[in-house]
Amino acid sequence: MALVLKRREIPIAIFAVVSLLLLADYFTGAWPDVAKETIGWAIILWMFSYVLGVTSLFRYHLTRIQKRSQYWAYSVVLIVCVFVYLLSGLLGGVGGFSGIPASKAFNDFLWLNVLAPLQTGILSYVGFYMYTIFFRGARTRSWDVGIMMIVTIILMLNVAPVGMALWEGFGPLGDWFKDVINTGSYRGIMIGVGVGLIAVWVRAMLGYERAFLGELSRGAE
Amino acid sequence: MGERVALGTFPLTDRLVFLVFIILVAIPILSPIGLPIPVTDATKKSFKLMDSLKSGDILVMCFEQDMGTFYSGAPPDEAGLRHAFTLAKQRGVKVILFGTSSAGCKVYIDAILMDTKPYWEPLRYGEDWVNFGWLPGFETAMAGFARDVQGTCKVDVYGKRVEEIPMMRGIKTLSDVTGIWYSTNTNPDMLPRQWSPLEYKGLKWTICQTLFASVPWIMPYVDKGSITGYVADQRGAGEYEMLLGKLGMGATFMDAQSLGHLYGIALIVMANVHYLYTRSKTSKSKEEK
Amino acid sequence: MYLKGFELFVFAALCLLVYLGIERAKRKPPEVRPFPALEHIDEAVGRAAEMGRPVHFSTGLGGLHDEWAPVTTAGLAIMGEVAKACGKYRVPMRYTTVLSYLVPIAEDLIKFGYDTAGHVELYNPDMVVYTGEEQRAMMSAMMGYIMREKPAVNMLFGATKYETINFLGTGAIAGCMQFGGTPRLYYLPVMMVTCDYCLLGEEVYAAGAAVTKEPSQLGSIKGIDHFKIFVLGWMIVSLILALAGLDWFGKLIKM
Amino acid sequence: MEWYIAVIEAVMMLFAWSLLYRENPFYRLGEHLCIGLYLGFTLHMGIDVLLKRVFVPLATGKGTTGLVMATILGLLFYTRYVKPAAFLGRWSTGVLMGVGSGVAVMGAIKPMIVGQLEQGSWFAPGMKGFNNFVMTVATASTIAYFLFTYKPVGWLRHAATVGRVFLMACFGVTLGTFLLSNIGFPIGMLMKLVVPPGVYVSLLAVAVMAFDVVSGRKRPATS
Repeated sequence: MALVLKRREIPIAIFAVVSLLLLADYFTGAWPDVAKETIGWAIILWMFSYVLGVTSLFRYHLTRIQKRSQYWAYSVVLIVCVFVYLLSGLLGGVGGFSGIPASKAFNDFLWLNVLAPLQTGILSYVGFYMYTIFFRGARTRSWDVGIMMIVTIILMLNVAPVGMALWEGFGPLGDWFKDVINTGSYRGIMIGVGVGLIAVWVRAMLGYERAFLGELSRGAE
Repeated sequence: MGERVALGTFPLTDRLVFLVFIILVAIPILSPIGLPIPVTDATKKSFKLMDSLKSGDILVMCFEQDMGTFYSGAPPDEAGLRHAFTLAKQRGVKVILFGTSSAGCKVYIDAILMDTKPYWEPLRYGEDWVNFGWLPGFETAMAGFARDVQGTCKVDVYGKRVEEIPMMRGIKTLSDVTGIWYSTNTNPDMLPRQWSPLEYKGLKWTICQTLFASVPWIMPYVDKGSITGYVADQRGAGEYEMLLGKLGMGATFMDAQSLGHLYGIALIVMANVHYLYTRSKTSKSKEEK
Repeated sequence: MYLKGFELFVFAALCLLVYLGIERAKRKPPEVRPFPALEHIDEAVGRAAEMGRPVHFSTGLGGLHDEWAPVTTAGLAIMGEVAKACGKYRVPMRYTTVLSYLVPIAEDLIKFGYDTAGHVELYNPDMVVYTGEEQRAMMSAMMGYIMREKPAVNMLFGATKYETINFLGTGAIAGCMQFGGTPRLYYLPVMMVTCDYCLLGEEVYAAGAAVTKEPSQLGSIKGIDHFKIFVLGWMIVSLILALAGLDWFGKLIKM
Repeated sequence: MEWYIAVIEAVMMLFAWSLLYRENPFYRLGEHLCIGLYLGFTLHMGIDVLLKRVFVPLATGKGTTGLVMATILGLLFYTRYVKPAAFLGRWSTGVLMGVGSGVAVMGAIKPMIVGQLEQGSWFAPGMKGFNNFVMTVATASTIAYFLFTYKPVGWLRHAATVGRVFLMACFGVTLGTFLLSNIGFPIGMLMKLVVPPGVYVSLLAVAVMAFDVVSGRKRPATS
């Protein structure tokens, strides 16, 4: 019995049943409630799975502390932060229960004045690295990259207000690239992406694509 | 290019690129240059839509942002909010504020309200405007709001029940709302899906405030009319402020943006000139050999 | 109740073509154009072995519970292959994720990969690093890691969002050899200019199959191509009909 | 705002930005603070949602069959820690993947495939007809570029080349429009860092950096 249950066909069958159910509802509108409930499951399951990740993270950092690996002190900071934030949050109120206002205020302080600037700072690298990309990557190694760079410059002048002030034509020219070339090419990419996505689904249904079960795909073992 | 010159573990040229950028951007922040901001038709249209609100009209402003996206969202949102509150004072337009995407929405709304304090201070809370903070559920909450306003907005940020808020009386569904200002980062497709003026009779228009990069994405919806107008990012904010006649955060951003873009172009050109120069040099030395 | 007739027809046709492609390939394997990004994985890992530095892999922010499930699966399939190569050259690898349910999957997959290559003793559960469920946390962890450890190879296959720029930008500065692939249009140009080899758009999905080199998997790619030919034919015929003033297809689509 | 809060915010921002200069203890501290606090936040939210959606309804007898099943499936994840039953966790993964790919396929058929099949007329008045023509060519040639199993010979090679040109132009458009939203973040942060009290923290950071540059000259370049 246990051997039968261990077979990989079972999770694949579960996957197939769930996705077919959603699709059947999509095409016919037969069971909207069931479909909605199932989508809600994914969120609940995801939240339950947090424990897996947190265990892995704690094991990683606790081993570092235990072994006194390089930079182990930062692992201590990390673990302390988790507990400080979590405890102040829980004491401040959770799940519709109200808690201690002071704890809530401290929690808000951590969120708003410590974490918010920190995470915006991390996110702002998307701006800085755009220049790294222009500077390091934007070399016309071939004619097609050349086309890309010319269009990029036109669009940058279209987007920045100063471009329109330099030459009014950048407005309509950039808009034409955006509305016509981009839309047309994007359509082609979209169709391809949609088709490819469904093909992965079919392969997974047939049991070829098994990476989501933690196994190498069929043919790669 | 950056490989040869190194300081510590970090190539020097990269640091130089960042440093020049920081200096370039800091200049207009310290003393605004006042580079020209041409107003596009899209922003003009959105401004006119907002300006068409009359006494007793309901404006819903939904902010799907958090503090992480403050700097791209806040300039246009604050411009819109200023306009809305001005209209509320002058003509008696009623404004409803909330967000649905994450708990960060509430904090974000508090932050932009802080910046627009002079505009809402003379207004009566609960009669001219109301803030519901975060209505959890994202798209579900949006769908819920469209069909059952009272059931979705149960309590406001101060814990007041919706039945006790005078201005909320008589607002049952989305058809009772005149206009929508929907501010989002990368999920503009929720708006036409849930709150389309084509579907709800009373809803006259929707304005989508979104990232500049998301504009191509919403264009098909704008063409079909399921989104009426849009305001894009900080650039839209600068233009909107021009129309409002009072420059603010958006205009400063625009100076910095203009310089930033010119700098980007200069870098592309420089990188290519350097690349072509070194390539011709290496091919020449090969020929000599 | 309603029936989305035309959509169902298109969907069924596509599934059927992919299925037939797979069945036919069992008899006659199709020729698939090589994907440089996949061909060079082995070489890149070999280079990492020479340099004595690790390989870093990530599938980005997309997971299995949302609409990015297929591309994450394809990314994980590629990771299996990378793990195999790492086992072959005895190179340590590291996988960073923000989704907790991917942790056991990745652990199994990497272990499986090392095992297939015959070096399961090199596998270590610390190879999978979970950074909490938030994008910014993942960004900071990956940037710090790349700058500190300087992995020789940096790979990002999956549904990636803003972290693409942070991840590949840091990699470019640290001098890593970079591989990337995503179906998300926003980040394709970024990958195009920062990666040594990249998979554009739908190539990621096809790569999930092509990486195995198994005929039936390749057959599915043939099926996709047949469908795309069908789409091209559709476009041409509908244009001809439109010239003749007939709008049959326009009506059909709305069915 | 209180001045010390502004200072803390500026310090946090500069922690994050210090990687622009190089890998350093400040960034490491910021990195681990960020991961730790975010994890605390995630766990708080997770507990909050699970309490509201699962445990409170179950405890008060309002749980539906679906909720009980979801709870059981969620708990199955934890069989990973019990070797003999570890395989049960895959069943939950199967459900997750089922929902995810179901949603993905649902979202792909209409907007990605069927919706894109509609073509504008080539003979529309004015520029519109020409634009529609260009769009059709762009779409068709892009599809031709992505044909994997056909040898690129003859007309297909030309079509694929045209497709690549359009693809590159499309990438250029995306890259060009991308900069505006992206550099908005650093610009916004600089607005806080170049005015008091943030500017004092920035000056301090510059001083630390200058000291490092001066003392760094004597160090080997690999530190």
